[in-house]
Amino acid sequence: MMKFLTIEPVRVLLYLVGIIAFTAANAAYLVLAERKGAGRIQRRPGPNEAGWAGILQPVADGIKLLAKQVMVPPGTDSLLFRAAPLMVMAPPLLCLAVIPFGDTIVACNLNIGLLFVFSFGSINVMALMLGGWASRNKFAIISSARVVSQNVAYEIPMLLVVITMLMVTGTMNLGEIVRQQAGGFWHWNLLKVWVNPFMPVTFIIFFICMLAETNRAPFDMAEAESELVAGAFTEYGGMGFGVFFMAEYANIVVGCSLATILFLGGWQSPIGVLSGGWFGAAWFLVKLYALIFTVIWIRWTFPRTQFYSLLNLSWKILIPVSLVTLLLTGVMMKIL
Amino acid sequence: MNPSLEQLTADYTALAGQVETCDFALKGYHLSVAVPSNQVVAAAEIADRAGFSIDAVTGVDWIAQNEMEVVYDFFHFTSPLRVVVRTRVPRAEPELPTISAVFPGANWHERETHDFFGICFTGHPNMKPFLLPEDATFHPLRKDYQP
Amino acid sequence: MNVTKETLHLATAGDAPQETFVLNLGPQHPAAHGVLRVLMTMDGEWIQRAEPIIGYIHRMHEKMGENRTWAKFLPNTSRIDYLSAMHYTHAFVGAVERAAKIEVPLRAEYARVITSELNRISSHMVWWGALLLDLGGFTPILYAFDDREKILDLLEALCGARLTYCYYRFGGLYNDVDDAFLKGTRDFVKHMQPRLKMYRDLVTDNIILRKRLEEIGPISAELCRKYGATGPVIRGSGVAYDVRRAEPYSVYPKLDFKIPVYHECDSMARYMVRMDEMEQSLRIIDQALDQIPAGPFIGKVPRVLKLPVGETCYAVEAARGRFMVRIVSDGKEIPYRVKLRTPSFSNLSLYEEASRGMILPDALAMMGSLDLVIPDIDR
Amino acid sequence: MSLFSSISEVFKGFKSLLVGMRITAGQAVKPTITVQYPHQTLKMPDRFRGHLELTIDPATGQTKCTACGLCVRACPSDCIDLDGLKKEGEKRKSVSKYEQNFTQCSLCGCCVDACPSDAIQYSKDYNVVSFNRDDFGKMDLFRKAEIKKQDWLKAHPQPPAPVVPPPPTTPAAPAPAPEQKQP
Repeated sequence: MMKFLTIEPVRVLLYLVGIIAFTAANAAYLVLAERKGAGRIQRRPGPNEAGWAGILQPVADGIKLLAKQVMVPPGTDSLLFRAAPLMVMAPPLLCLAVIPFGDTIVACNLNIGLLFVFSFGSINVMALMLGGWASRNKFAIISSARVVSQNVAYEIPMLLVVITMLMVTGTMNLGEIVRQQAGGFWHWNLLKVWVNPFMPVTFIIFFICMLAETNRAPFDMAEAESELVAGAFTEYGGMGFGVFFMAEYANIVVGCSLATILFLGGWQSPIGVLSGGWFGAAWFLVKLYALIFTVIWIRWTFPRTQFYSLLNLSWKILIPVSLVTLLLTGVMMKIL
Repeated sequence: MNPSLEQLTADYTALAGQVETCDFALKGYHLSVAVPSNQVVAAAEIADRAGFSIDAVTGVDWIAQNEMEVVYDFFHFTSPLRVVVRTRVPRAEPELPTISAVFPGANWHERETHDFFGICFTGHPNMKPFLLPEDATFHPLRKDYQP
Repeated sequence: MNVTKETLHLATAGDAPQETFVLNLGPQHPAAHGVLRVLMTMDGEWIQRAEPIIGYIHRMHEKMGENRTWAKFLPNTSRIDYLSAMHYTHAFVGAVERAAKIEVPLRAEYARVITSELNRISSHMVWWGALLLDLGGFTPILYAFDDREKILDLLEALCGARLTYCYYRFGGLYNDVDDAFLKGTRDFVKHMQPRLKMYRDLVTDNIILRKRLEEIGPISAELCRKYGATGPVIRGSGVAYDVRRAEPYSVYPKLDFKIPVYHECDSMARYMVRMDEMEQSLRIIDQALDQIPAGPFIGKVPRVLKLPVGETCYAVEAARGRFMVRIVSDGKEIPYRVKLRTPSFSNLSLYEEASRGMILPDALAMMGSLDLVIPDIDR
Repeated sequence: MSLFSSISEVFKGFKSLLVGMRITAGQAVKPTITVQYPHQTLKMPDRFRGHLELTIDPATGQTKCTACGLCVRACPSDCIDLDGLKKEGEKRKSVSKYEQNFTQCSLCGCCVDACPSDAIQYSKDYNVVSFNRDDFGKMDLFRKAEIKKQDWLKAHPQPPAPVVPPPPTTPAAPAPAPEQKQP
């Protein structure tokens, strides 16, 4: 039986189904987790009527969204309008294919995994832009313009940070990066201060950029509901909106996975014991969800940044600092 | 630059206005000035020079006298002084100049007064319907208005 | 960071044709707090002209005043600005008392001050939460409502209503303040001090909020004067104008409180004024609770109230600024004219001039800092 | 702005963010403060203003209303409609119809203030819903009072025989009746 499962086409198919299921379940239940988390922070219970403690809320929401008609407003570019939700969901699915959940649990062990993730991760901004542009709504157009400039601005410090990590690790294979961090949390890249004393700063920059790239609060310029109603999604209803919504969470999963792999030692156990195999996957998920929880926590604490201070933050603080860390890492590596 | 009551009284008397000093505890204002309707801009300019701020512009429909009264309230930020300038226009042809050039804040108040009383403020930059529906042809605060 | 076209060195001049579009913000927009519509002529994200269009919930309170007796108009006054209903009722009963020369017992005056200031705090809390909501912070409004709920519970136990109190009557109050209320208010004052510190730590000191509000939406004192803006707007522009001091009413002269003034003229100054006002209101309540005497809660009022011929004005400091009632009586049982001068009306009227050249998120932050209540504008 | 001050500003800003996150985390571990409405309900305070109801004199079980109409005149929104008739053997009129248009009522309390015989009071009923508009448009308070009368009669099982003697005790109006009087 196990042998049958390891045949390449079957394996690929299994992983495909697994990743789609993982993404869908995450997207659905992270919405619930977000609402529950918001409830906790705001001292209310959150959704708690559908099922035990609201456990069926995502199902109810999904049925509601699916049952709604997808309206294409007159005057829109109907092809692009329909295509945008499809395009927004594809990149996170593709990215998850190269993310190693455990030592051997990876759909496709690519040598250029890091590059793959970043090249596909950048597509999702295009989908938002097209969706906003095609809906022929003034709020949506403002929003899509914002999304593009925001993503361009934050791609740069993020990639600079990733280049720093690339210099430290010397490989683009995500599995290899994790393997280098084996053995206790002091081996994690986050705490490798002897390689680069700015490593925690690098992590913070990466995290901020990830928030901005995934359009999460306090950088949620794409939606900015108190300014732009619903931003790029203003004209979307039913599952069209639902897919955008799910893609946001899928992107968070990808971003947090990447942060886990690059900085927090991926599937490695922080204390050295209980490692390997399915334990590894469990550690990975624990770290992943801790990061996701932080993302949720941040959203429900801060107000939204103003669009221009957002760009200022990127160009005036993040890019110089990440350049400095890049330089320092280079110097340190040459000396050591 | 706190204005004095005497100076204001002198200024308004020079404007062919009837000036009446009131007890604040009984009336809620210190100075009541009645001016002819063509003098309201000059009256507003006096208030402006003395540092007053516009409080409200409103009307009262005195149907028995067949007149409409337009009341301008001014209050002062730093001195506890309130001035009321009032003028009367005939009901048949309620028209008087706007003071929105002196106090831009009067713009909205005058639009509102136009809506409610049908008083026309000549020279007003934007005399569009304001609070009432765009197709309203009535002036609800006129005493002869029947809904 | 006040971003204008000039600071960004964008090409404003030049021969290139500039394309503008009209953004119809509202009447149903999340930042419009009700049914305010702002017609914005935009050049990209820059506002060339923002024209507020109002009247969507106009109810003609002034006409309603002309066809019912003085007492019957009383419930209407709490519905003009539902967030500071006490102040509005105060102004109307004050005007009638001033015209009819009705004596108000001291206990009633103190109770009015206590309830008014409680109402001011609750109103500022709604503003605080709503402003943060405008800026994309979702949690503060729930913390604020948690505390506001305590005020509403107190006032509900006192007069039976949570929002449209109609608690003041000509010559006094609807019913007496009981010991449970006085004790509950004392507890609330104690409870509120650490909460205000929490507000400060969570929001006021937050760097994102400061970046959103500091140097955004400058409104000079001269602009305020030309438009008649009052309340926290004018106090945030460096003018210590407060009706409680300028035209003292009720027992405010006997109480010791400061008028918070900030000279920065920006949205942050208006924000800070309101935050400080909450503290000052707590101080006022504390003193009033110490000083409230025993005695009757309503004075002698004629059964059929007929006001002498003439006109009377009465102004109070509502949560949003100066609220004035002008009543004209022709000696009958019903008013001849009731004019309601509302603060939000004047505060919004300067928006068109003040928002010129701002970008959309800043303009909305500034609109939030003006603390608009749309029924108060439309009446 | 010098480089040093901008760096310190960045650090101060970052610290303020951490302080904010600490506060929300602190709030998150506190118990919830909401009331889950259909499952839990709040007790209304004594002075709560619900819709009107006619009071029953606990001594006689009769409504105290004399149909004088002062409440109708006091009402700002003209939402009270009442009628009274004089029964045989009684000195005063007693109410025979009392309808409140609750859709127009502004709950100002003028009617309760105006009532000379404390015959009306607020109910503590806040959960007023119906499928029928007339349940509020013509809220029949008299019928509700009749039901209460029946309850009173059940609670006080007196023989209904002495119909002739009671008239001196039945005049239900001017007695002070301190039952629900609010201070």
